[in-house]
Amino acid sequence: MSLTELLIGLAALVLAPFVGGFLRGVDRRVTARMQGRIGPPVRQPFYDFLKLWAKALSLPNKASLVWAWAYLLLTMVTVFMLFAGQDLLIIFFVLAFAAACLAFGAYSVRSPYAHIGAHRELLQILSYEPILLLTVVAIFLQTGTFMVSGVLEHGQPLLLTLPLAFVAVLVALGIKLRKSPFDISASEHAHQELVRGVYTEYSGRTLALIELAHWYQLVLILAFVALFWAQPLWAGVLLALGAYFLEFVVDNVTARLRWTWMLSISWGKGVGLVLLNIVLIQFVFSSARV
Amino acid sequence: MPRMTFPFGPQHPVLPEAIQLKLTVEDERVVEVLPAIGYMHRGIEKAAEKNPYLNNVFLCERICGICSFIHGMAYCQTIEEIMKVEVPPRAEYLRVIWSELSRLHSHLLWLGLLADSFGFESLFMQCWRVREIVLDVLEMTTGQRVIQSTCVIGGVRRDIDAEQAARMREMLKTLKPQIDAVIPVFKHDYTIKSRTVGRGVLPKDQAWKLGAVGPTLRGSGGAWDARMTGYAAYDELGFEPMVETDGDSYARTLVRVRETYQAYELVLKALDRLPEGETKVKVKGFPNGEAAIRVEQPRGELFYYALGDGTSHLERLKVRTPTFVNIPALLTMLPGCEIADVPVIVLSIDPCMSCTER
Amino acid sequence: MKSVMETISVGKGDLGLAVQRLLDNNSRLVTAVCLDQEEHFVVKYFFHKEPELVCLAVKVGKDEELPGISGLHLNAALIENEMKEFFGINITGIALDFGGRLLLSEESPRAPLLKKRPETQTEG
Amino acid sequence: MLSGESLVAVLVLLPVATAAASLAIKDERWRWLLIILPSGVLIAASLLLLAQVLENGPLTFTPSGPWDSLILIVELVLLAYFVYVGVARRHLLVLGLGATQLVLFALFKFAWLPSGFKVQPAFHIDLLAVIMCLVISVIGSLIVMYALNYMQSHERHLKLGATRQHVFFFYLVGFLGAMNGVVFANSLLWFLLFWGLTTLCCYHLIRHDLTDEAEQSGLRALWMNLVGGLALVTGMSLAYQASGSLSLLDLTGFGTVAPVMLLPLALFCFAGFTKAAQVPFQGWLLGAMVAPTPVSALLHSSTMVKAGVYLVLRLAPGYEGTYLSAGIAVFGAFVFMITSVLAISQNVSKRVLAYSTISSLGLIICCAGINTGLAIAAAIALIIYHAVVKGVLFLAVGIMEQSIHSRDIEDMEGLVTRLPALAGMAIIGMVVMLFVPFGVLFAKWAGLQAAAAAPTVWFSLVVTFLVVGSAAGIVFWVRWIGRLMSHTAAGAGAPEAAPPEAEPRGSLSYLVVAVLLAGGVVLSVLAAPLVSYLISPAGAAMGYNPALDTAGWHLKTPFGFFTPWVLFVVIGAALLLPTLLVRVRTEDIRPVYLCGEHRASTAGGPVFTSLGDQAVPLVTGGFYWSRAFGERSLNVWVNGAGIALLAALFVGVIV
Amino acid sequence: MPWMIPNIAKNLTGAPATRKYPFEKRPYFPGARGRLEVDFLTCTFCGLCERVCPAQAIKKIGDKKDPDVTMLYKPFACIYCARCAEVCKFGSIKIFEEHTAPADRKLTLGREGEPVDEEFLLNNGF
Amino acid sequence: MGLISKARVKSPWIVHYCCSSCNGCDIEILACLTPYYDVERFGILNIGNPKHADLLVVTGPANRRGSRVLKNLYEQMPDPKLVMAVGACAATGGVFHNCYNILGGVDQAIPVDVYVPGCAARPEAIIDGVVLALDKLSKIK
Repeated sequence: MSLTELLIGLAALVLAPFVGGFLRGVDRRVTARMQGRIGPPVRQPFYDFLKLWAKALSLPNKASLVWAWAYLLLTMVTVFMLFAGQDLLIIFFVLAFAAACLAFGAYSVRSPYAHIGAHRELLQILSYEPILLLTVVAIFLQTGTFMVSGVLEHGQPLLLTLPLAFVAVLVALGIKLRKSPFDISASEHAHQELVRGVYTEYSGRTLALIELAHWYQLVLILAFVALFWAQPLWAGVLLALGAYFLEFVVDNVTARLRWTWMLSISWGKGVGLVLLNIVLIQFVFSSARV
Repeated sequence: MPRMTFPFGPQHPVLPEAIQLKLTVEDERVVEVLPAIGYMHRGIEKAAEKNPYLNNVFLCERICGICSFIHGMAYCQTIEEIMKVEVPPRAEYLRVIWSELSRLHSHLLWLGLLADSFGFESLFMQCWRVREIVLDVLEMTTGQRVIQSTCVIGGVRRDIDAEQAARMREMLKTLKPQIDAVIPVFKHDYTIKSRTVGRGVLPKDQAWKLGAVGPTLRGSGGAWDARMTGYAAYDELGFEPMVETDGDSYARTLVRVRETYQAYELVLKALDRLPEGETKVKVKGFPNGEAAIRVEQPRGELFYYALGDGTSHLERLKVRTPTFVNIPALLTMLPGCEIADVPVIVLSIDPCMSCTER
Repeated sequence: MKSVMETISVGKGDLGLAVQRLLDNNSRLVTAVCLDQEEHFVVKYFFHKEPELVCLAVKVGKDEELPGISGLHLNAALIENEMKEFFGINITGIALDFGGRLLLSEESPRAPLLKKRPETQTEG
Repeated sequence: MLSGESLVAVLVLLPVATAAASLAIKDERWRWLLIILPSGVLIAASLLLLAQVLENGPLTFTPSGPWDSLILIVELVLLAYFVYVGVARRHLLVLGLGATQLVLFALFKFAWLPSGFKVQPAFHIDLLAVIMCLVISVIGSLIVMYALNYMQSHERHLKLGATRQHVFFFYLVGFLGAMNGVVFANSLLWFLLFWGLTTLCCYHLIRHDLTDEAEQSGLRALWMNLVGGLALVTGMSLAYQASGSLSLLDLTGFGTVAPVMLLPLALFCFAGFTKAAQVPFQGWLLGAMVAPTPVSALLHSSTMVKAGVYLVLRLAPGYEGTYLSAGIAVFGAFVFMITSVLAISQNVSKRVLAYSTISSLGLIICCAGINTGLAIAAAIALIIYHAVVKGVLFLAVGIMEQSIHSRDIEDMEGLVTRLPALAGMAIIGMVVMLFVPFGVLFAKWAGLQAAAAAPTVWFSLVVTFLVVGSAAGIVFWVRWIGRLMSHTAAGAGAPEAAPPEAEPRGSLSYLVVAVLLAGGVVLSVLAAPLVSYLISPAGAAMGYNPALDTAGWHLKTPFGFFTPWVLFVVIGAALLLPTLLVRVRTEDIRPVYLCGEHRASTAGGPVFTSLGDQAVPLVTGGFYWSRAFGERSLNVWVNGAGIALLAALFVGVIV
Repeated sequence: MPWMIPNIAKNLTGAPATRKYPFEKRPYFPGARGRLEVDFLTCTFCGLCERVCPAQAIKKIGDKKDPDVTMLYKPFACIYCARCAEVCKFGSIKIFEEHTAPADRKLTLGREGEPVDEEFLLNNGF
Repeated sequence: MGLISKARVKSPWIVHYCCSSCNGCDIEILACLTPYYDVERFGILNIGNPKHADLLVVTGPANRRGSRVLKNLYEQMPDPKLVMAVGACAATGGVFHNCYNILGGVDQAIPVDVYVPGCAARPEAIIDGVVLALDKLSKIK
């Protein structure tokens, strides 16, 4: 890792919460507008965060505190690693660990809603993890490296040869961002059966930590999407924002579905698409293989 | 197999009202449901004996805030029947208008809640946005958005004058395209269908045996609607019940969707045929005798029974609300569904606990 | 419209039979109403018999048992629970017996709808 | 310093001698001495052997003396014994397979082989064999020590009249010798004997409790392993016909194998699959769970199943670049995925462990099939880490089982409050098993990279299986950890929590678990030196290019880069920060959300008010999604697909 | 899925439906039942309103002939049914179209619409 | 006003409990969330979980079972927290004042910070109530 990469990584650690919070604010605003409302100000997530941070401590047990911190720190590591140009596989392994920490926190309390949420969180991991890892492999086939730095140096936009994988990543993105058809573990809007599922037992400061981790995750996952058009970088950013906007639209035009459906779409369609893409690369675009 | 037993309610964001379902699940599958009600019980039947019978109109209206007009009307009809009061025809038509407006807003509200129960937030917002127009009409014509307090014994308290009627027609005209915009989503949307079709199936014979009423019964193919008895002005307006045969949550949704249109048409029809004349007759004396009447709430058949002993206070007032008899049906629908389906199926009978528990 | 209601008085013992006959006739229990008439209760069962109401009236002494009909018609279970709770009327054989805790909680007055309530009750 | 030859003699014969002695000695105290001392010697000897091999390179020799005849006689007796078991237990499969094997072996030995045929050298001990030997001797010895405590309480629990521990330890310790023999042998004739001996020990250990279920499971293990034995004998005959040699060295000469040798190689690998309980032979390992825990631990973590993957791995240079290699990769990856998925539906702790073992072995086999330097390094790393961690988990579960009298994961709910030390160790063990930066995941990472860069056309399938399998792994491990952790905190005003259950005595058992766990963590931290000193050279000794660079404590492949210590620091911080930053008072602990109807929890956990104002205890059972992932719905497909893949493998090899 | 798209597209491109309430107040419909006031200049303290009030939100304190007689009105118990205004023969009860303002305590209004302490009045012989 | 109190005022999350109300106020509260009134403009979210909420919105009078639930919910909310009683019956019992199962207003069970009058309380009144509650919240140090 070069010094530049280290500095970029550290800068990303500092900036990511602001970008992530802002994007969340945009999300809420745009969603409100799609529903014909004015919606909260774009800086609303920051207010929420500060308020939660200043709430009195109220915990179901001490363990959940540890897991909330672990969730945040591990997510931060992933962001750092991505921006410092590290190994994509390791990034997603750490991300899985982070997601598991969220589930651990929910499991550590004997609370039915948190438990069901955690069980479903596991199903979500089961759904998106293969897509992301397989996409990384597809990227490897195009660039010959698992390192983000190497992917950035790759001249040709990945989207051109990995269109199907990109579509699958959009599915994973929906799951990871907890958007409507896949929002089964937490029911972000809280009006569904789980009373916010995995988050049920967190409150105040631990919830703030989790919110912060979500901002980091948002940046991470959008940055990953941006890798599909890494050069020039602005095109990647546009691509990521476009994908983000697409998630709003999907969020607003679908009902939340059951876990069986989620699993069948992510395994059947998502994994299938990436696999098809890999096979295509292998046999059709084989000249492009490094 | 490992099981999980936990409370679903009374405070639960998906349930607008307090009811507890003690759920036992295996994996995501519900294996046992026991309802614990009584969180909303006030004791209105007793309070109705304590109040003068005229004041009870306002009490009965507050048995349920969503279909409050119909409750008030049912009480008035009961007392009118005991006291043999002839209600002027204009009042009968106005009653139909307001009760159909109530149904319209109740069904739109319910469609929104249903959307919310499976996380379709934008659709929820859209339904409630459409519903605001109905509430505006209600506020304009009755003076209140949700609890109208216009029905009194012997007629109605407020009239709809020509200017109001014109404005009302105008508002209802803007309503139609907006309803048309949300209804296809319920009818055709893949995700909604996958959440409702085949969920919470209630076969016709079982629905009848369990005493289900309203859209719950009609969604299962039972063609009974208390409006068929032709109270108020329904016999003159012509009325056909909306019936679906599949008996699942989707069928119940469709029944309500069709009733939404029907209610809309009925309002306009009643408005067109609104006869001239008095809106109220003076009522003198005290009720002596008994009467039982049935009217159709948005949730189903509502039953009122009153017994008067010739004093200013009633001897007994009994209210049997549709949700009360739909609960046994709900309990047979739930076992075997998934946890994610529980809110959908519970909402599919459109429960109104404040009605149920009085 | 004025409803035409047919009222049939039946004895306690014949209730089950009468109900069964109505049910065989494709009727549906609308509800039951209990009336506290000083020395005894009158329980009125309202049945929906297309399209009219039929009323079965049963007279029950205050300390007599009334056999429940929820075995014949499950719908009656909640109604009977409620009557039992509100009036203290002794209905036996309810399919799902809440033991007086359907609507009333522990601290609520007992049998609140009785005209003359027992002395031990707490005032609401 | 002892010579290499004598070290080998100690490693193979000392366990056998100890086993024989333990059969004779029934006194408890003497047994302790008898077991612990040789165990120490075994560990020391294996370490010395490592030093020797690191210094001098592979150790190759043939012991002088009439060993060949002795081996032949024992082999024949062994096969005859299997036939006898078949007859005595009226088990047609065992009888048939045993008899066929006996006849085939006799034919081969006496009719085809020229008399006086000798395989030179009899032993070939390279770094891979030493690594296996270390795993067997160190972890195996630790498990044997653990068994001392365990079997005492086991027999106390069973209320046996006369102790049968001497028999138990006979097979248990003897097993180690046989295993060491398997990994050292170069002569296939010798290999076959040791192989058969592990089958024998396995059979007797599984049926140790002599219940009906144990007998059934033992017989199942026996016949499935006999299938492998038969494949081995057949392969030997074919190999001899094709090449005239019965030396493993000749079979695995890098890239020099004639196509005609592929079938014997495939048969050997097939034998390895049966031993490693790969689909469709997973049944015997699942059935082996009826045995006392040390047996399961031994079978799973260090011996028996490892013999199977060892054989596949050992032969890898032989089939490098062939159809067979690709077939093995696809098969291994498939097993890895499907057993992980099956494990999701299991709520019996030992079955989860069993499936996870099969799945890890599938991954090792897959890596062997990918057959590049990186893949082989990943495979070796997996063997080491998996052995250590699976040992921890099995032994921990064993103690749990003895203290809560259940092996159901559901009954382990909230064990952190009841058996804090043990549950803590188990949780850490599972985390080590599952997450970066710990060793198992590092191996998975290398394996996945190797698969992505694999030279075959089938790699896309392999990669897909791998990613789905690793996601499924997260599900069942995390849920199990969750069950262990789920508890109700004692908040202000809450009644005293239930008194912790008395942890069963047996400090030796605890010590063994702790040592193994510490080993797993330390080896993870020291992954870089481990790779550079042991794993890379082992791969190189087999003829592979070293693919992992470990400069500056990083792990670097040609395509990727991994810095474990940064993550260790972060995990440390996550544990430390909350304790430093937040002070939790008892009144900050609030009851769990139960829709507003929670009551003060009782000793049994949270309680809510329900029907008729009655208190109802909260039940929080886990979800296992058995309709979707259950054995009942999947087994037919799983076994069918396994058989189909194997058939494809053989068809491809023959054609 | 596509069935909702026209709706959200319309919403996104059009102006939001929101009534910016505290900043822009929409006039109520004529005849809306809101705040209630008792006009003591015309009130004869007949007590009819007290009798018809279903929520007992209006209470007469003192006798009709008493010079200290007053009406207590509890806006936080009032259900705004306008029954009192309907029965009042003197038109002393006025219903305004705006809603009563929320407060952090339950006020009881006395003569002149001033908040009074109901406990105090009751305890001092009224 | 410090940053923290500003954040508090800007982000009140509500949990709603329907305590034997007639539903009239409940649907008006829900109507506040919908496009026409959209209280999310003020950062208000109907979060549905007392552990996350700052503002407990209660409709309906306190009856016996309901007051037990109310106490539980109130106890589960982390400080600083406020309670808003919406509607006449939540304030005093309103039209249900003489029902035997009613204890009276919500203040019989838990301390109430803001009362919103009306039957049913209009969305405008509810928004005014929220503004009042936020005013109180900003004064909490």
